[in-house]
Order: sequence, then C-alpha cells, then structure tokens
Amino acid sequence: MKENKEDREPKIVGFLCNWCSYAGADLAGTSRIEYPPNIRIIRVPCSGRVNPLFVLKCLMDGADGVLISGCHIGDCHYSEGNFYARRRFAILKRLLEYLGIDSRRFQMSWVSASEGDKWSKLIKELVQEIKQAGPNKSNDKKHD
Amino acid sequence: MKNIYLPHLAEIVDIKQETPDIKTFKLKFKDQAVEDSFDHKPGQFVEFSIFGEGEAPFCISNSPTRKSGIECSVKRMGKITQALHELDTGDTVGIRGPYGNGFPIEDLKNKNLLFVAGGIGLAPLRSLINYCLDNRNNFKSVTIVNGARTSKDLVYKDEYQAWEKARDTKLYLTVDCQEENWTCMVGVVPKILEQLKPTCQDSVAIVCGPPIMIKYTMPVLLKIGFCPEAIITTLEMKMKCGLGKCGRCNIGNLYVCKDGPVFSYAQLKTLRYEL
Amino acid sequence: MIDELKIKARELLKNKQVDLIIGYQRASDGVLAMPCFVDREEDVDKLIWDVYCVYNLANYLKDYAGQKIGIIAKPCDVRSIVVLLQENQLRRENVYIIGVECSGVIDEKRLRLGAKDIQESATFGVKCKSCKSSTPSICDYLFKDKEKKGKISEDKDEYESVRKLEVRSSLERLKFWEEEFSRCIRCYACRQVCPMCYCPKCVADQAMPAWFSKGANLKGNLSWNLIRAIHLGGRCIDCGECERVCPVGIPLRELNKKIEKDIKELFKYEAGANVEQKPLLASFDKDDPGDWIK
Amino acid sequence: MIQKIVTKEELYKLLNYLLQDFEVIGPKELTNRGIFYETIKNPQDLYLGEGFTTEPVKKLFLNPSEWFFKCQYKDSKNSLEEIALTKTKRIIIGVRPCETKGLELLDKVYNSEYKDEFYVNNRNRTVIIGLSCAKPDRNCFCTSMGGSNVESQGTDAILFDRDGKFILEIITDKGKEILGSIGNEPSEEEKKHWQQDKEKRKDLVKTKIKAPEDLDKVFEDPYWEQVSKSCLSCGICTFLCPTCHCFDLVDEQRRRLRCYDGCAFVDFTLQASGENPRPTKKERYRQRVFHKFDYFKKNFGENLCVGCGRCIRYCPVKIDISEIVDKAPV
Repeated sequence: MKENKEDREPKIVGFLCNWCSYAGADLAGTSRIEYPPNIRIIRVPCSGRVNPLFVLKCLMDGADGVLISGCHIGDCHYSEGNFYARRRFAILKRLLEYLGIDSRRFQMSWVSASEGDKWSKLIKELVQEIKQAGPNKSNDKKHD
Repeated sequence: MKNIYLPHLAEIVDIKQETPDIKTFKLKFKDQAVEDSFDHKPGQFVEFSIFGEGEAPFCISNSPTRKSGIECSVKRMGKITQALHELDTGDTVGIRGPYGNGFPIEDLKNKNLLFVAGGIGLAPLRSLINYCLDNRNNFKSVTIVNGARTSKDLVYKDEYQAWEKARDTKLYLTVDCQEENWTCMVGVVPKILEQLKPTCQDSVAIVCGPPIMIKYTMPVLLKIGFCPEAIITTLEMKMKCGLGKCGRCNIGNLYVCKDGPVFSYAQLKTLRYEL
Repeated sequence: MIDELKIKARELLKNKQVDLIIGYQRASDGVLAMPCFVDREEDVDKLIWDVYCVYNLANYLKDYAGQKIGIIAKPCDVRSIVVLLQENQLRRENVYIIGVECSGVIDEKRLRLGAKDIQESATFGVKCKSCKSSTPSICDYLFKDKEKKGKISEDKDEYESVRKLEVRSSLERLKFWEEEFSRCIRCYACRQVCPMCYCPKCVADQAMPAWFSKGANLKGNLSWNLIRAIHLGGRCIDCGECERVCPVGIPLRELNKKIEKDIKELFKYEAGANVEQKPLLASFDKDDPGDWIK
Repeated sequence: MIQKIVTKEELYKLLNYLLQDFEVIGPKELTNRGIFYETIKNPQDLYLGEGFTTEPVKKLFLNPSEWFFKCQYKDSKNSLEEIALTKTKRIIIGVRPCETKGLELLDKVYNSEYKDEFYVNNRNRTVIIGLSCAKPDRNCFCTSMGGSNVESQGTDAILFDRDGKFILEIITDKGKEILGSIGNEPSEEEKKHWQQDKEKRKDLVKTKIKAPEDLDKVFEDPYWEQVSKSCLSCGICTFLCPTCHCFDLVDEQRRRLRCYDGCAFVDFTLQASGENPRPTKKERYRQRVFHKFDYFKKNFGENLCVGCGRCIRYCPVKIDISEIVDKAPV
C-alpha cells in the first residue's frame, strides 16, 4: 500500500527561547489551545544560542523539520541575541535552499510569551507545510 | 572466516568504585562457551565496546589464576570512559580480545620482583602480582611500591592486607603530599625508590604509571643498578583495532597493541621512544 | 622585480624586523612553486615570485603566533590577513606584509586535471577572472608590477554560475550537490588550506558530541561541506584555495560565492574589505531583513 | 601467460556480455573533476587513456566508509547483527600496475596474521584487468620502488594500448576464465616487437630515486622539521595513497563504522588524556616517511610505496616525497 504523504506524521524539532517562545508554547498548553503534537521542543536560553550545527544534526538524523523560535525583535531578554540569530539563519536558510534541501524544513519564528494562539496557529501551518514537503530521506541507505 | 572486529557481548556483573574517578568493572560473557574459552596472560588487554559510543582498550586487571569474569579498571577521561562510568550492573557491553603480548612470565621466574606503580598504573600490575602470589614458589621476593596523588586515589585498597601478609612480600604505599591520618610514606614514587634502594641483584622491575612517573623512575632504577633489560614497563597509546592494522599506536616498527604493550626499557631505547 | 624582493627580504632579516619570511620557492618539478620559509639571509635567494605562486600563505601565520613574520601576499591573500586582523587572530605589529601587485596566477587545478604541458596550458585561475584589484589593500611594502599588466578580470557577472544553479529546480540542485559531495573523501584539505579555518578543534573532529558522520558517506559529506561553507559565511574572501586543493574536484567556490552573494544582497557586507569593519556574524543591523521569519 | 591481440570492439563486446554476471568497474572521466573508478553500465563510458585516476583502486577493497556491525536493542535485549558481505562478482578494468602492487602490499597487512574478512572478500570476488602505463608523468617513480609500469604486478590480466589495438597478457586462471575466448594469437614477430616496446615504455619513467637503506640513523635529524614546514596536515597524501591503510573505528547510531584516517592529522594519535606522541608536523610527516621506507621494510621486507606519484601530484603545497626520501641526509 502506498503511503499517503498527508497521512504520515512528521517529526519536527523546535528550539525555543526560554523567555518568549517557550513561555508562549506553555501558555498555549495551559490555555488548552490545541496544536499538533508533532513538535519536540528543546528549550534554549535564547534563539542566539542556536548553532547551525544543531539544525544540521536534526535534519541529518532524520527530523522532518526544524523550527527556531525566539522573542520578537527588540524584546530579546539579552537585548540583542535574536538580532544575531536573524543574520546567522538567513544565511543558512538560503544555503539549504541552494543545496536543494526543501526550505520548508527549516523555519524561524518570533513568538512572545503572550502569543499562545499564534504558537498554535504557527505549528498547525508548519506541520501542514512539512507534510507537503514529505518525509526526510536522510536516513536512506544511499546515504551510508 | 570471522569478522575480527566483532566483539562478544558481555554483561557487567559488578562495579566497584575504587576512587572518585576510577571504577572497576567485572564482566561475564553472555555466551558460556566464550566465557570458558577466554584465557589471558597478565598484562594483556581487551577492546571494550560501549555500543553507540565506541571502543577503547583497557588492560585486564585480574589474574588468570583468579577467574570469575574479566575485571577492568577504568578512569573517567574521555567519551568512552565517561559513557562506561554511567553504566550499571546488568548492562551489556562488547569485548574483543585478549590482545597484546602480556608480561614475559618465564623471564620473571626465580627473580626478585619489584613492582612500581602510580595511580591506575597498578591495574596491569595487579594482575601480575596476584598471579605471582598464586604461584609463589616460582618467584623470589616481591616488593610493591605503589603511589598516588592522595590516599583517596589509591586503587585496590581491599587487597593491600593480603599482599602484606603474603610470604616474602613487602608493600610500600606513598602519597604525593602529607595528609592527616596517613601513616605510610610521603613523596613521589621516584623519591621513595631512592630511599628504599631495593636490591637489583637477580631482580626485575615492573613499572607502570603516568608517563611523567615512568620518565623520572627510569633513571632512579638505573642508578640503583637495574640494567635496561631488567626494567619492564607497559605502555599506553591511542589504539583502535588492537590488531596492528589501524596504524596509530606504533613506536618505531612495533605496534603497542600487537607487539606490546609490555616492553623492556632496553627495547624502548632502541626504538627511540621518548619517555 | 625579484631582485628588489630579495633585497627587501634580506634587509628585513638583517635588521631583525622579522624573524621569518614566508614566501615562494620553486617546487621539485622545476616549474610550479611551493611555500618557502626563510629565516637566514643566505636562504633569501630561494625566493621567487611569478604566476605559479598560487598559494595563500596567510594560512601559515597561525603556525607562528607571537613571532614577527614577513609575508609575501597577493591582493587576495591580503584580504584574508585583513579578516584575521578583524577577528583578533593576528596583531598588526607582528606581521610585515610584503604586498605584490598581481595580474593573476595560474589555474593549478586545471593544470593537474588537464595533464597537458604545464607552460602551454597555463591559464589564469577562475578566481582571478573576477578579481577586483591588482593592488593589495594594505601592506607595509609594495612591489609594483613593472609591466603594468593590471588586473585580468573580465567584466562579467562574478555570480553567473551561482545564478545558473539557483534557477534550477530544487531536485536538480540536490542531485547536483549529491553527485559532487558523493566524491568527497573527507581529507579536510579544504579546511587545512583555509586561512580562516583556525579553530583549535574543528567541529568535524569533535567526539562529544559527534556532530556528523566521520565516514566518507553521503550524509557525512553533505554535512561537512555545508558546515564548512556556513562557518566561512562573511569570512571567506574568495582566495579559491579550497577549490584548488580539492583532489576530487568539488566546486567549493560555488558554495562560497553563493554565501558571498547572499550577504551582499542581505547585509551589504563584503568580507576582508577593511580592518575596522566588524565581522559579519559578530554584528547586526536593526534593519536586517526578517520577512522570511514567521 | 597467454598473449593475445584484441581490438577495442572485441573488448567492449566481451565486457557487454560480462555485464550480465559481473559488476564492471573502471575509470570514467568527469569533466573538470578528474578520472574516477565507477561502475560501468556501458563500456563506451570507460576511460582507458593515459591519465591516472585520482583515487587508487584501494578504495574498492578498503571501503572508505565500511559498516562492521549493528547493535540491536529490542525487548531490553542487546544483540549484534553482522553486516552481510557483498558477494557480487566484479571485474575492475583499467587498473595500473602500481595500484595492484599496492594491493599486494595491503595483503601483507589485511590478509595475514589477522585476516580482515571485508578486505579478503573484496579481493576474492574481483578479477583485475590491468592497463599498462603509456605516459608516466614526472611524478611517477614506480621503477625506483622495485615496480614497473608495464609488468602485471598482481593483475589477472593486463592490457597494453598499441596502435589503436590492445595487446592482452593473461596471467592467472581467473583472468583466463573470463578473457580466454577473445583475440588472436600474435605472431612471433609481433611478440618480439612488443617485447622491445615494453622496454621502451619502461624508460618513460624518468624520475629515479634511491630510497635509503637505513633511514633509522637520521631519525633525529632537523631535516624532518625542514621538509614538513609547509605541510598542511591534510589527508590527501594518505587517502590517495594506494598503500596507506590506517583507519579509525567509530560508533554512529549504534553501528560500528570503519573510515580512513591518516598520520598527517593532529588527532590521529591524540589520547583522551590530552597526551599526543606526535604533536607537531615534524613527527607526523616523519611517521609517514618512516612507515613507508623504514618500519614496513623492517616488518615485511619491502617499502610501503609503489611510486604512483599521487601524493606529489595532489599535494596542495607540492611536497615531494620522492625528493625528500632521495635527499634524506643518510
């Protein structure tokens, strides 16, 4: 039986900044706003803490998507961490695309501590997009 | 033909915390046939696999005369030792071996034996010491000089009593600096040797410890009168395969894993090994 | 010109202005050049300078940290010295830059692959064709090119091949890169030859954690080449050494150029332009584009 | 030994036929990339010209990325799952004599005291059809390493490109089995002619060096520091060498992987304690030279170098091992 693209539940790794996005996701939970369970959250101090290597390792070890989420520009707990992240990952995003890795697999967002509803909406969209991108084939035999 | 890189599965049956960063693991092969056929000489080592982490060589620290599983003492250092220290009894590891030449037991017979150990360097010597004590009539006097940074870092404390009590056997313990309630000797191993002046007549010195200790112990032993052929040491090198193929543990044309790890000081000198 | 260079080198060593001069000497084949380390006046005569002097010698500066070094540097090599200065890897007073005007060096890689006669097929490197300046931006002493050949750059879009690849479909790009990277043997020559790769422990060598496969398999190769390029983002000055040394001919400059082009578009940044400039990823602008972020 | 004259068409026709039962591997030219051993689907793709492949045939025997076994964890029980050996029979064509001589040297390491089943299996399932060198370049010095650019040196058969045809020498039974049916017997005249040609081709290897009998006595010489100064500590020379065989064993996702490693890398001998017996370029480069021209000779009676010239051709900074060995101050 052929597996339908839409049926397969993708695995997404989320790197969430402790101060905004993690709290935002938490708020979504405590407010009982539903969102798909496809995302595995890793809490980081700041979106500026995330290294391109983290993203790469997730994608190479089989994650179907990676999300980095931090405070809105101007709201960083460390004043400027997300500015650095924005620059760094703009380059990575374009490079991944250039290498032919589906750019939907790597996304970034700003979600504040009060945006539980934005978080839920974001994840719903993200899961849809990544479902369309299909399963990540990095664990295929040809990669050995 | 067998896959020579394939380990046998073994279970950790006992873990003993020797010092804050050294644990002794006792292992039993899962396959009884392997357990029965496994035979080693003092001074040999095994390749220890922690699946998912990697493989590292450790010397076997129990004597073949006291077989109740393989014992290895491991100091927490890098990736694999770290992972190993996190394991519990009942966990599974992989074992390949034994590899290496081991101590030249025939050459030691009817000799006075001087064991010089520093820190975890006692591990390979413990195997030989217990072997000698179990075959006591084959050897003359046994002198053990064992040093560590502090009394906390001394390994195999449980066995000291038995060694002291054994016939014609002396044990000298030393720590680098004076401590409260410490009754044995104080000072680094080479200094203690200078004080003790053990006999070099009909003697063989077997040395194992950190490189810096070996470096300063050699001249002292030579001064006491040991000839380079009568000083034996076991070396450490980065090893991967244990079979003399992966190419990193060579000293001159000899591989520590296959032709060693036990070398005489005379051999090392011709190999231009710098201590 | 070469005599002038030798006189200068001798003078620098004699006055103890420098402990060592890094330059070029003739290789064993009698045609090509190889790096040369001169610390005695009598060895100065070994030095040469011509179109075969392809190497970016700035790479050796890390071997001699703390010493006073004289270095023969082409305009592109000087750009990498600028980045090293920006990143505090080098003290300006410790390096005496003997700049040389350069009208392009040979394409050593093509020579090797073409296997034709060395002299006849000597063409200029691709990087030289998009070179913007034949004079080093900073130096302590400048050797002028008497023949005034000037830069050989062709007024062509330097990102032409990048653009060509960009417009292909995602699948085609993936196929292209997978084919290229599948040949990678993970010799790390691209890293070792790069003056910007000075990390004491490269992420590729780390064991705790191991970031990607150590083996020369597609997954590991893809990861390595991607990370190498990312780590050079805003730092690569296009000396082209990585692509030149790659024994299996992976077009690494296509990766470097892509990032170079992106940062020009996104942040109006050019690597190695001047010493006072802050490194791209150690700085930011409040107005950096963020429309791609949700 | 059987000598035959074979046309290109005959050879390709035979290869086409053999494709049914064998995997055929041979050199293929990639524009601006070099020449690489690849599986051949169509004999027309074969490159049987003068150029050398970038990578030696070693990589088809010692896989650069070889999985040894997998540790399964199921129902809280560990078990080891071995990776099945590839049994496909294969023909490798266009292999140079120096490369097969390299394999014979590797046999001493991998098919001796402890047999490496992966390597031995690859050896056993392969028929090697060599190709004599028509145009050795300035980096070739095989004749100085006791080898030859025209003799078989471990191939099952060897081709000589001559006047648009091939002269085929079949050496082993394995070679006879697959190649015995094609070509015509050359006349005595042609045979004689060919012998003369062979001698002429040998003289094309211009670089002559003398490997010192006893390098050991210059172990401490400052020479090694001097010659290694420009070394970049990359892996090109070791990975492209037909005889370098050092490897690393690592675990990745509960599988054990063997990958290439080389003495030029800083980490090669770095211990977990931080101790490194070969901390600088000098010790590392000297190790490479000594392993090839001293240690291996002491252990196996031969130099671990076949003079293929790859490490010189591809060295990013043109370090020339033949010159360095030749000029060693013994």
